[in-house]
Amino acid sequence: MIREPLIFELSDQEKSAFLWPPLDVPAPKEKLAGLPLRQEISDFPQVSEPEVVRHFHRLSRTNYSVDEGFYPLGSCTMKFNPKVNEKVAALSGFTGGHPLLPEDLVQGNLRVLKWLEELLKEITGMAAFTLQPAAGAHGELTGMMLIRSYHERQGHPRKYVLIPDSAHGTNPSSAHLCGYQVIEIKSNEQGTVDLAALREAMTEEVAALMITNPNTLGIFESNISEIADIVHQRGGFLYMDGANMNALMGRFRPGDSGVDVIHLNLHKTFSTPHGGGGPGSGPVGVSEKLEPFLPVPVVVQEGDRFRLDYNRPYSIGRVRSFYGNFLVVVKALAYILALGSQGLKEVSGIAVLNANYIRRSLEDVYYLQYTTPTLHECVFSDKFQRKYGVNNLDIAKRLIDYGLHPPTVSFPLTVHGALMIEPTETESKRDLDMFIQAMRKIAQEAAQQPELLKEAPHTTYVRRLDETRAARQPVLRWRPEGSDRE
Amino acid sequence: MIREPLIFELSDQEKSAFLWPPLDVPAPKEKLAGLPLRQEISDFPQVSEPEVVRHFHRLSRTNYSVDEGFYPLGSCTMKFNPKVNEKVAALSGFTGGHPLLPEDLVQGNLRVLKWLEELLKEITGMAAFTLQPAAGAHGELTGMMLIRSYHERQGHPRKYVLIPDSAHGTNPSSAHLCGYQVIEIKSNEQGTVDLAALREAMTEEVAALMITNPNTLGIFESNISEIADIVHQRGGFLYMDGANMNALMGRFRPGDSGVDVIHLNLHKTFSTPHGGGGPGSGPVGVSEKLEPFLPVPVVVQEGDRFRLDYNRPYSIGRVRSFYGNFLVVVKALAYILALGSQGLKEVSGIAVLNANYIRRSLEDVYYLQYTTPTLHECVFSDKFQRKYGVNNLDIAKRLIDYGLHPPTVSFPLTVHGALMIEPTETESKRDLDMFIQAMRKIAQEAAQQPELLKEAPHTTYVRRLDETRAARQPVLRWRPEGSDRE
Amino acid sequence: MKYISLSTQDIKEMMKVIGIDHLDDLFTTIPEKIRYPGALKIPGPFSEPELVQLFQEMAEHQNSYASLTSFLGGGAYPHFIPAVVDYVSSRGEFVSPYTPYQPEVSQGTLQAIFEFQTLICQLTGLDMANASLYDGASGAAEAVLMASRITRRPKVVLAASLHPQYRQTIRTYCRNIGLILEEVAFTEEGRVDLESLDKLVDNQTAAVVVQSPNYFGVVEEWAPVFQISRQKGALGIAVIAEALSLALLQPPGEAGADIATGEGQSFGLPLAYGGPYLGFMACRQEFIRQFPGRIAGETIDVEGRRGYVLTLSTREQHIRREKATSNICTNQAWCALRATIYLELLGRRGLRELALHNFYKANYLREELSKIPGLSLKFKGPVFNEFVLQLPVAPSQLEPYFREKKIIPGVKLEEDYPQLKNCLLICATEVHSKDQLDKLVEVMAAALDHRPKKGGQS
Amino acid sequence: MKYISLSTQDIKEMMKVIGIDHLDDLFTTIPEKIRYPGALKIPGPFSEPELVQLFQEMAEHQNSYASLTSFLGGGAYPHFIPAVVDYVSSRGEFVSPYTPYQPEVSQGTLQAIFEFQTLICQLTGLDMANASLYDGASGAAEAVLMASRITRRPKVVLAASLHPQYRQTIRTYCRNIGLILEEVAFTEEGRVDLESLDKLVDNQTAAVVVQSPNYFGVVEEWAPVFQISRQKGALGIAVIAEALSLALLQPPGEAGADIATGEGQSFGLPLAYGGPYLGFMACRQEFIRQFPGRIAGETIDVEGRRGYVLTLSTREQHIRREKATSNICTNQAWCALRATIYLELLGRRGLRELALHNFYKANYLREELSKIPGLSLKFKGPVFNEFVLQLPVAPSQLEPYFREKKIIPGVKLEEDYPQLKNCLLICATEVHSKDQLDKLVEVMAAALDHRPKKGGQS
Ligand SMILES: Cc1ncc(COP(=O)(O)O)c(C=O)c1O
Ligand SMILES: Cc1ncc(COP(=O)(O)O)c(C=O)c1O
Repeated sequence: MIREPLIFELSDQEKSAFLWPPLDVPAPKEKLAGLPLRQEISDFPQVSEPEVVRHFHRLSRTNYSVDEGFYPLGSCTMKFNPKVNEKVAALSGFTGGHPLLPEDLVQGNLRVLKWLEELLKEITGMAAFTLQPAAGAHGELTGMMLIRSYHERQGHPRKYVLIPDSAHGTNPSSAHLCGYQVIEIKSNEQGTVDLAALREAMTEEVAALMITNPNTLGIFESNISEIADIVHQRGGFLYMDGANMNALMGRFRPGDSGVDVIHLNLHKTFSTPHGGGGPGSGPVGVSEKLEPFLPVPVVVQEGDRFRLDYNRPYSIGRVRSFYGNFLVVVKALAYILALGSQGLKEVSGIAVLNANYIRRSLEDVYYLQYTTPTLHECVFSDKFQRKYGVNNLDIAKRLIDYGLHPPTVSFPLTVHGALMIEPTETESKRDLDMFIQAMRKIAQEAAQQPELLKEAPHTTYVRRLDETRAARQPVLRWRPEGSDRE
Repeated sequence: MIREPLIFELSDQEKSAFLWPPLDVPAPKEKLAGLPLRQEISDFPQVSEPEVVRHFHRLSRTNYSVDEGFYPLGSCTMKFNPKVNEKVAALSGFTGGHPLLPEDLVQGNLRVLKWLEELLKEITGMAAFTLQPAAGAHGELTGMMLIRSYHERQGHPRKYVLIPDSAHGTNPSSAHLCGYQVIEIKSNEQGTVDLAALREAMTEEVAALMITNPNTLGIFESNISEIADIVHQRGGFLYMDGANMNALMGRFRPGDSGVDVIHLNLHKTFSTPHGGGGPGSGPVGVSEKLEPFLPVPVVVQEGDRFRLDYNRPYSIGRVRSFYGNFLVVVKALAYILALGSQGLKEVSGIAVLNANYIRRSLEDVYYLQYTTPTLHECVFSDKFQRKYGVNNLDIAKRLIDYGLHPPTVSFPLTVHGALMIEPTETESKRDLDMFIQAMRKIAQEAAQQPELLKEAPHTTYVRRLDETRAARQPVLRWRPEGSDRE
Repeated sequence: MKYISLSTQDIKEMMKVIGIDHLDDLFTTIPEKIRYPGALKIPGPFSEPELVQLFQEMAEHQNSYASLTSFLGGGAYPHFIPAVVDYVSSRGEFVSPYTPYQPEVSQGTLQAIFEFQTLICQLTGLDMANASLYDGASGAAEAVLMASRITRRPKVVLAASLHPQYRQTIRTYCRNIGLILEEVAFTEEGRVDLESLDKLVDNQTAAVVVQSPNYFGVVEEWAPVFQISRQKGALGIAVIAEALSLALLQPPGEAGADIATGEGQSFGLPLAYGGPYLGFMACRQEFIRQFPGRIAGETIDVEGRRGYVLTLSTREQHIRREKATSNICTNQAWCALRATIYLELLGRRGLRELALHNFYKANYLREELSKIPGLSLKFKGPVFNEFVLQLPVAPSQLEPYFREKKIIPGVKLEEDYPQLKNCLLICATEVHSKDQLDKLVEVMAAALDHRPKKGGQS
Repeated sequence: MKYISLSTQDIKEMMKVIGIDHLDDLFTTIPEKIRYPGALKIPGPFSEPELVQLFQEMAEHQNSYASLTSFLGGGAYPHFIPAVVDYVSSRGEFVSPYTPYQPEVSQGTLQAIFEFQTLICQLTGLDMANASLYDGASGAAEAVLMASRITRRPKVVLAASLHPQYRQTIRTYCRNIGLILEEVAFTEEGRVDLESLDKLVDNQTAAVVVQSPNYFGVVEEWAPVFQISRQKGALGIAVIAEALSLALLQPPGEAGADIATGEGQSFGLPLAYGGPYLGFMACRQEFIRQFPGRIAGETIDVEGRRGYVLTLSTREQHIRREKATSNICTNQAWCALRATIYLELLGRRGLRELALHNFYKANYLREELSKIPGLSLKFKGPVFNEFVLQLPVAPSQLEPYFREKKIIPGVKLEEDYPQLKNCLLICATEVHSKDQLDKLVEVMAAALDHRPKKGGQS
């Protein structure tokens, strides 16, 4: 395979990939006089169009993607991204509109926003939604701000937020960013929230409990109603991380069970593509109590007209510019409408079926720390394999040699050496079986040829990379050879 | 790498990848009564949308392409395809128009057609063009038909067409399809048309001489004017295969040197993509004498209006439906306008420079049968390597292991074991050098480890394929297992 | 120049390697007196923003038709194109390679062709198919040439209801090799007149060429046609201009056709003002050596793994030269890829359903129009998705009125068939909503009412 | 359902393996009383043709604006997007992977991020950059939080000429952690009032946040601003809402900024009614441990080949949890990819030329408008591609007239700045032809003429 250099290494100042039309207005140099100018940017790339296209074409081919195959990254819900969604989001009516256009010219855009809000309300049972957060973590922060604002209005913002130990890292981080101290709640043996521990921790200084449901072990928090009661009794709020909503659509509505705030990840549950790390969209749904605090602007429907409402005295304010990742919203709306009510329920059904099929097919060869029934994902660990000196990362890397993407290995922290597998509903039995076979084969290899795993992957564009070196001697940008730094 | 099955092997009759809206008109079954109906097509595929997308995604990744890299397939002019051309050809105004729309509604389309005709006239010096032929060979056939019609009008279609032995296979085939017998003209030691042989063969029974210029050795037929004279003196026509026009743009106009008919390959010289084997477009340019014979319809400009003229009594008739591969024409027009006069000349200059750079850089390790200066391509042979039991195909396959596409090895027939290399103008020096280095390395390998070449390629999705078996026991379609045939 | 990847420095170094001082030195083999001295009169260079604007203007110039409802068919059919087709087919790996001469790095293209061939066999009910031909018209011509090679007979009988452009193309192709073309008329029903056909076909006849649904949208009975051809030792060539019909109607192979060929535009290709489209062809196994066009075949690699190659190339121009079965080289591979994606996406059920929708839409429209006093159905034969309506006046008289109502009602047939005076060929597919069909009916009625009082308004 | 790849048979087999009879059996951990009993009230399923039509209708509903000429800027800028950007970025390999947690199968994304980081460093003149943030506004807020972490001081000074939405976002982010925000006014020139700034900043100040070109389009002198911050031990945060300006103006790093952050939408992202856009951030090397967001770094693989990984993750939420430098996880990677393609395509010269075109177009328009009697330039400071025009009346009064002429003349400033009565923020970029600029001038003059006689017509 040809090794693709950095674009800077292909650059030659006399090439060019793009031509602008001649300037059609006068351009007297002296006009520039008053400005603090820079020189042309030295070492900025300068290549031809064929070189740019080939550069990215070749780079792209070193990526694994959902379009290529199975991507069971737990918690990330890497489902197939329907292509019609890309098509409708590329309509010039959607891509071309300036965000400050007068409202009468953007009724279609506003309708898209409002419509998705309404559908998310129906799916979750929440009273209101904001679509502004740009990702799940942004939604968490927004949600925590709503809670804090509410408490503040009551006279005291409170001090703590309770978070189970198995939570995604963004939860504690978001709570902290919102000025709260985090109290970790240990999970019980079933892998769920320990009610006793919760009761004990839940004081009037606690602003909220943030739970993920199904949690990061894939387990449904069956005591959700009791949990809500406990939290509510002390005047706290129940925040649900809804990143795993894919397991629940059409089967459980958080808003009906006492959840006060939820964020959803459109780039997980609602199939908008991840783009190698965004853009996402993290809508936040709230109960009536919290609605007055939603960020501005809020889309308001009056008859068949829509407008943006800024006159919201209790609002936490803005959490970003304009109105959210609009084109992501367009895709999610197209997805939901393509499925309809039945389709959404089928999604959760098949997503959970696929996960349980994998769980059942691997539980004899990989250790299952929690035997509680799980929904959309299952979390094994490397416990059986550790005796051969093999860990979850080795297993993950070896999967790559089988042409498959590894599961999540970095969390939940409650499972040492976790292998967190989320197949999603879009996979075929053939692909599931391919994964199962590979995992079983790897379990054998771990016993018989552990070095095969430890040295994996063998077939990729680069082999195992030295992450420690990257962190210890950070090289975070290219510099021309012979330049004085780095 | 995961091996992708045939779609039929993924099929399951209960899956589905596409949904139609409900039918909105009455659908009484009895209406079908009068029709000879079929059953639903048995064994026709039935899969999900994710499966279709992944199927083709995975298949695509087993292809090498110009977007990926160097593709020096001689005679095929595999240059980079500018992306803006795809964009303009995808404008709904161009893709959406039915070919039988009234002329007043398709003025823009007609303008595109007429404009490209005019530009091709300017580039070649011909008097008129038709854009109808769908590919080069179709253009050849059309061109020969024009010649034949002319001769017929003179009372006698004549019997023979002269074609040099180095010609592309389509030339004799097209002449034959047009009812002519082919007389092969041997090349001289310089690799060009032997004037004496030509004089001898050129009788009043010869309808035309078909030459390629620069010919398939990359050599310019310097005696083109003399050749034209010889042919014209006997009342014959000079047909030039213009597939190699990339070498000549802005430097030589065939129409100025006695060429009577020429076809161009828009999918070579004018950068429209090859699509894995078409669609192409093979416009035919003619001298004034032949203009009345052009296929119908002809686009006519009257003031600033355009219309389609069918009233052409001498016309050979239609050579296909409608007006040619219109969207290909759009792309070629965009290409020419993006370059302008200077740009086109630069294209031929750099294309020839690149070819000569390769020629010079390899002539010590690969045998050059003809030492005549060449233009846009150079033809080596495997003569030096044959002593190691290695042939041109082995060299070609070994190049694949270096991440490069092989050159043409199937012709010209005048060079035994030919390696016909055409780099085109869009390649970077880096890519050229990579190719040169690989070729030099392979020359070494041929001497030292010939089996490396004979077993190549080693790194591909499939390795060397058994072409003999494919031809001897033809399997040309899938059939369900256990079916009675094949 | 932005499509060139050499810097001035590169060029200098390379010229040094070659031993020249100037690019022009590379062109000394072009005698000076014929070297082009000046600069071509070609506008540009256009920058990308200018280019986009210019083409947008040209594309919009006719974009008036975007706001019109058209019922044009006649060999090019408006169909919905699923997003997946554009998405997948636009991948550089499919768009930018050459014909798969090096199979080891072209399996994607080759396997797709193999699947395409299989789909075409399944659709036509025949044994083998090729990788594509230019279009339906030239495909029909190739089929005729093939039949003449096989039978070595001099005559070919064409149905008069074969698409006029196909007949013209066959004529152009055949003239030079001395094939004699005859036409067989159609009945009142709009079908091939079997009696005349039986008389026309004799032991000098190489082939009988019949289209179904024919140019008038009427579905032919193929079986009796091919029975006649077979009896006389001629080949039966089935032409299908609306490939979608194959999902509903008896496949030609089953009805006795020896060769089936046609236009695949309906399978995921835009109307695109007539091209690029997709010629397809299938035939019985026994004709394998005379079959034109590229063919992919299955084989194995040195490790025994399944793979695909272009095969049977001894039929082809690059091996056989003037003795080739066809001169075709570049064909319509990418269009065939799109058809493959389209067909595999729709699948067995989706394709069938679509065909039924087309059938019911067109037949609904036909029935509703025929209720309007003064209008009549020209042919009584059953139709698929288009049909011929006879008006009491020349359609061109009503044209201004239709235009005002933003409708293009159909193809006027009189130019090609003088006997079909005042006739319109009207097509309806899944892209037409019932509302649009009803509007055509309404406007048609109004147009007729309108006419006596003073023709269309402008 | 078309996005699900299991057949009924598959489902049966799988249920058997699991040991259940019905899909619902998988959900028994949801207590029955809270299991959702009914069917959600969600319309659909919409077939693809219906979906496309529906969205086309919604997209066109506002498409009236396609025919308008807009001079809106104010944080979102109309720029030409080269075809290569769409083409390359839409490849499934870029669109459909997750964050590159497994670097061995994500080198494409990672190397692109590494190049993006380099480009941002080159543009800003700073040492290190991250892989992206949500947008310019939240990026500015992240920068403020970062400064507060570094300095542990409680106050932040914002320029009043910082984009109002950015100030509001900073406010929202800061409120909960007790940071005190102060604003520094602008001068007659439209620039930060340095004297007031000098007074406001003290040893309790964590950061000074200044945008250039600022919200009024006026190019700030960054150097004296950051001199003040530095003297007081505060960090200097440069905000750039129009990233293109970085190609022409002194890079903030050179002018002494500690952190630069902004909005990269101008680099190949469509206006898209406000998102997705592209937050970027760069800083001095010394702040590496407090830097928020994903970062790609170079390393080697076991064979010593160069490769890229996400690095310095000990700053991040998934390792540090509540002690992370930010909660960001999913960012705007694909938008950063588009910016990378865009910048590499335009290159050094193309980007500079584009910046100059923007500068000259806006300044031409500014000059021409200022010649109209009754109009005046609100600020005398030099501008990049937008500027503030003061009208003799409220712009809303002229709006109907402008609308009739198909023009959206700019952003009304009075809502956000009551002191800027009758002021319009007008933007011109390369997408505006001279004809369009001249037309605005003409219509503006006419609108004013028009007004006394009776306001705009409707
Ligand atoms: C359970 C859970 N919560 C929150 C997040 C954060 O979402 P985002 O990455 O969109 O910020 C994720 C995503 O990884 C998640 O899996
Ligand atoms: C010299 C020459 N002539 C003719 C042709 C035939 O062109 P096409 O493949 O478009 O039919 C080719 C293409 O391979 C060629 O190289």
